[in-house]
Amino acid sequence: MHIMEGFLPVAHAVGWTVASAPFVVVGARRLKTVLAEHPEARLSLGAAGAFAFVLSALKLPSVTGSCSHPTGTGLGAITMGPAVMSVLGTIVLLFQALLLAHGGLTTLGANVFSMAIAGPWIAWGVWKLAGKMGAPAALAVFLGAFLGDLGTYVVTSVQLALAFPDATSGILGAFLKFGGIFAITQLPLAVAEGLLTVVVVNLLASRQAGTESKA
Amino acid sequence: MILEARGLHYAYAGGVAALDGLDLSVERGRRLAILGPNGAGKTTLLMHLNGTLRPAAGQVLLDGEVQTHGRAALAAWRRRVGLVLQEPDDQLFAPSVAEDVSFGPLNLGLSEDETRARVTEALDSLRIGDLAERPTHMLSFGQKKRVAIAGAVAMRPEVLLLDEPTAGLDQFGAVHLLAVLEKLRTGGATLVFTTHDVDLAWAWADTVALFVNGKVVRQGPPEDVLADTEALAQARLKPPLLLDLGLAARDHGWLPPSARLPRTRAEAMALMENISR
Amino acid sequence: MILEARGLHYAYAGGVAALDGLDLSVERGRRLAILGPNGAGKTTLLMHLNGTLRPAAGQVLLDGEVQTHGRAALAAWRRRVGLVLQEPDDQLFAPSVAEDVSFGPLNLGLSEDETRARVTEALDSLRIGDLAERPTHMLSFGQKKRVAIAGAVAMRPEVLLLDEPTAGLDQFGAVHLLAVLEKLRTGGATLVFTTHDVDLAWAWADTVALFVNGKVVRQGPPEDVLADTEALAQARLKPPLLLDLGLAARDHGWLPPSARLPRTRAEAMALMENISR
Amino acid sequence: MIPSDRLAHTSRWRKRALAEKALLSLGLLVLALALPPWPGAALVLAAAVVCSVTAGTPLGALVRLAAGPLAFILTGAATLTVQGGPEGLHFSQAGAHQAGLLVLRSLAAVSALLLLTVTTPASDLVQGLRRLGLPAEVAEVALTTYRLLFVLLDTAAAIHTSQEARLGTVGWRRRIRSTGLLLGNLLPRALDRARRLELGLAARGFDGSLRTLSPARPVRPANVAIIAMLLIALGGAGLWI
Repeated sequence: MHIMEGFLPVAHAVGWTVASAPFVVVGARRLKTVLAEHPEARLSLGAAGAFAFVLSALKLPSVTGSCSHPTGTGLGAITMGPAVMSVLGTIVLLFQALLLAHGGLTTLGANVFSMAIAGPWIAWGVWKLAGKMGAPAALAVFLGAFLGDLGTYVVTSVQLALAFPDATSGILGAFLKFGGIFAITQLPLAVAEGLLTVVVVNLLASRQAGTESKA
Repeated sequence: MILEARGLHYAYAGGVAALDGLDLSVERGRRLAILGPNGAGKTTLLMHLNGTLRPAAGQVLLDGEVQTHGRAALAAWRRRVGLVLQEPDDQLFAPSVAEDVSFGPLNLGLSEDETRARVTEALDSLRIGDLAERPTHMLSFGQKKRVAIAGAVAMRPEVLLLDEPTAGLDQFGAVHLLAVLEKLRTGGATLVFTTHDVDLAWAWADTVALFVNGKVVRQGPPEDVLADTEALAQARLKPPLLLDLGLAARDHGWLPPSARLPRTRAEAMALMENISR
Repeated sequence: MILEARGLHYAYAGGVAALDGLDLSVERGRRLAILGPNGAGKTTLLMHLNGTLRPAAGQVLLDGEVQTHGRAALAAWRRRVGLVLQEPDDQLFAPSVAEDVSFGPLNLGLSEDETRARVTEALDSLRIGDLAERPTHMLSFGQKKRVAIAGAVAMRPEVLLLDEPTAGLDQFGAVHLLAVLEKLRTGGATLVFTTHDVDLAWAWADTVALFVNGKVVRQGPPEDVLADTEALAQARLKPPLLLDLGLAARDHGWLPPSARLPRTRAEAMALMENISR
Repeated sequence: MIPSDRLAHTSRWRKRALAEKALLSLGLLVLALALPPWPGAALVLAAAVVCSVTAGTPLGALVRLAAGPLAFILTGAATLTVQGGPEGLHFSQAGAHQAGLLVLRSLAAVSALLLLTVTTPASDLVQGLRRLGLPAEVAEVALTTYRLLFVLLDTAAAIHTSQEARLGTVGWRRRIRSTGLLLGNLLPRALDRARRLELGLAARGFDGSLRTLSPARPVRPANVAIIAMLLIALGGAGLWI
């Protein structure tokens, strides 16, 4: 769930940029090391980034009929790992802002924090944890993607609540307001994204198996 | 007329007109070639004929009935008019051939048994029954192309729209594909295909529609449309080689004016034999 | 011989032999067509001829010298032998045309000024100077194809390898592309192209190499190789239509045995004129 | 096809120096955030729209581009018009006033961002960032992303069309499944494309870096001066009126 350009007060925009920066810088360092060893990986990473962009540009059927997009955080984190996702996610968010006016430049830091850092780490952590606790593979994938998506939405609601606390009920009240109003689209979307990710991961696994049995 | 387009208008996002008052009619049980150069918008036209794109103005009629773009109407429309795109990789998404071909029948709400029967029937009619269990991404280009067609055929459409069916195939692959399509047609299907290959249109179409600048500028029997050098030039095309040779032979009196012009290599060779007598 | 392959062996990951003791020789300044059906491994062969793939056995010689696959040797080799893939999207990576074409010259270590000159020269020789600032993703297929060739030409290779250069192009696009390639050849370049189109090989090659089962089974002048019905049948191909017609004309005595067989539509029409006299 | 990208490539300002366009748009963006929303943001909004139209963007296209962000802005702002209290939620006059100003400010900021996107291809901006010190590796991955996303969007559209043709998008469950199948096919194809691109670029001497030569578009001091004056005038007007 993107925060649009100009929606956050200056101090908050700066604050979230500062909060996200270390993750992205560390990710970029990782990227540099990876690319020093595998120069050709810049092409496959570019392809993965393009894929993530297309993924987030797809309209998902949602119950309310409004246009909603999968975040792709779960799928990205499960297939590529959360560290690389912080850089790729930032690139994708930048292009979404520039090409679709979805998100923004001053709100990039805040959006990176929710969608390229918090979401992927939650999704990855839940997926790993569920797997360790013996959950079936499909359930682990579903939980990872579902909670990763919910996580980005909760973080965004927190970001908005911090920026616009309720006059009487404060930050908590504002969080409940923002959370409540966006829940209408985000809850079904999170379920959809969870199911979708399961379909994708299953298909990728079966293709893998097909290739190996043939080779 | 099983399928008709009347006054279709459509513009791309950039404002360039793709269809500019296009009329087209398709007779039941025949092979219609939509002929035009690359980038003319032939694919866009096909996507109007099964309701994928919605024209800014104009109508598509199926069996004389104007089609609408409501959810239920579209489903009924697409059940009757199948579409096969040029690139088979865009159409095969299930892990195995049989699973992929089952996609359409299952979406029609058929039972598992019926679906299985449909899949077998479609694969057999494309002569690829032996590929059923193969993973789709390990097939050759020609095999993929046939599986993609089987995916459409399994829904038993009355009209099959094919975008550049022989593009990318070698001689052998093209000949086999055409043989299979011919079998579908004798089974009752109506075939509409786009192509930029005048020789293919000449060899294989019953009717040719010449597509230029968003309109069908001529539609008729191949010997009329493909001999119209001026109209072809608008589409940056030249007449088929065999048509040119046949007309020359007619001019020289080796073929009677009423005789059929050679459409295939065999017919051209037979004509040479005739001349020598 | 500017380029030679001797006894190349190569197998895909699955163990299927792609090249199985392949020999090939390319004469300087000529047009060699490597003819074979789809899936025969023609692309794999081209990738050996510029060192992209390394054979399990056998050698590639450039101007009589055996080439090696060390980093410096490869760079020198690829500077002299350019490769243009069939699918232009596999070679265009930069956001705009001029940027994309500058990639090769910059990799040669040329200065910015020299690079700019090379880019202009390459775009002009492909007759697409007006596209320089256009975004890659807004080009038509035919334009992309020419930009991909310009990207190779900007490195001024002595030999240009082209994978199915006319595949996917319409008549007009193909004719224009061949005209541009012809200009490059008269400028001194040697052209090697793969194709499954016997008519293209007949119309445009100086030499044809017939590629079957990982080997070149015949190499020679088109009128010999393309008239060898048996050898062609191994490659699931038939002789070019015009060759067949020309041979029939020769059989019937309309062409003297030593006369050149018609290779183009114009030559065929002229032959018809001759017969009528 | 992405509308704003097409507009940027066909913009009358396409060949203006990147620095000029960035100074103007980002300057307006800063003003939108820094000035008091009334009348500052309103002035910025007007300036950004006038500049976009001057650059050749049809007003209708601009409105369509703003529609998506606007939906979010309005929903977000709507929450400010209600206040929580001990007896539940109730409408708040003060909140509504705050929401109105927020909408105005966001809209001004979005229009400044749009001015940038309809005059400047995203790839130019990445090249600019690279000159400003963005690591080359990150820039190259970003530019590859830019190039390939158009290829993949076309592929995704074709897959979607073929799924529609076989009735794969009727009903919620089928749409989820079809979208999953689409993505599950797109990812391997994206990676496969990257592999083939690697082979294609190897033939052109790919040695690890993706250097290219961008067309030189020199900055005109006169334009910079005009832009600076415009920004100062807007800033002054926004503060004093």
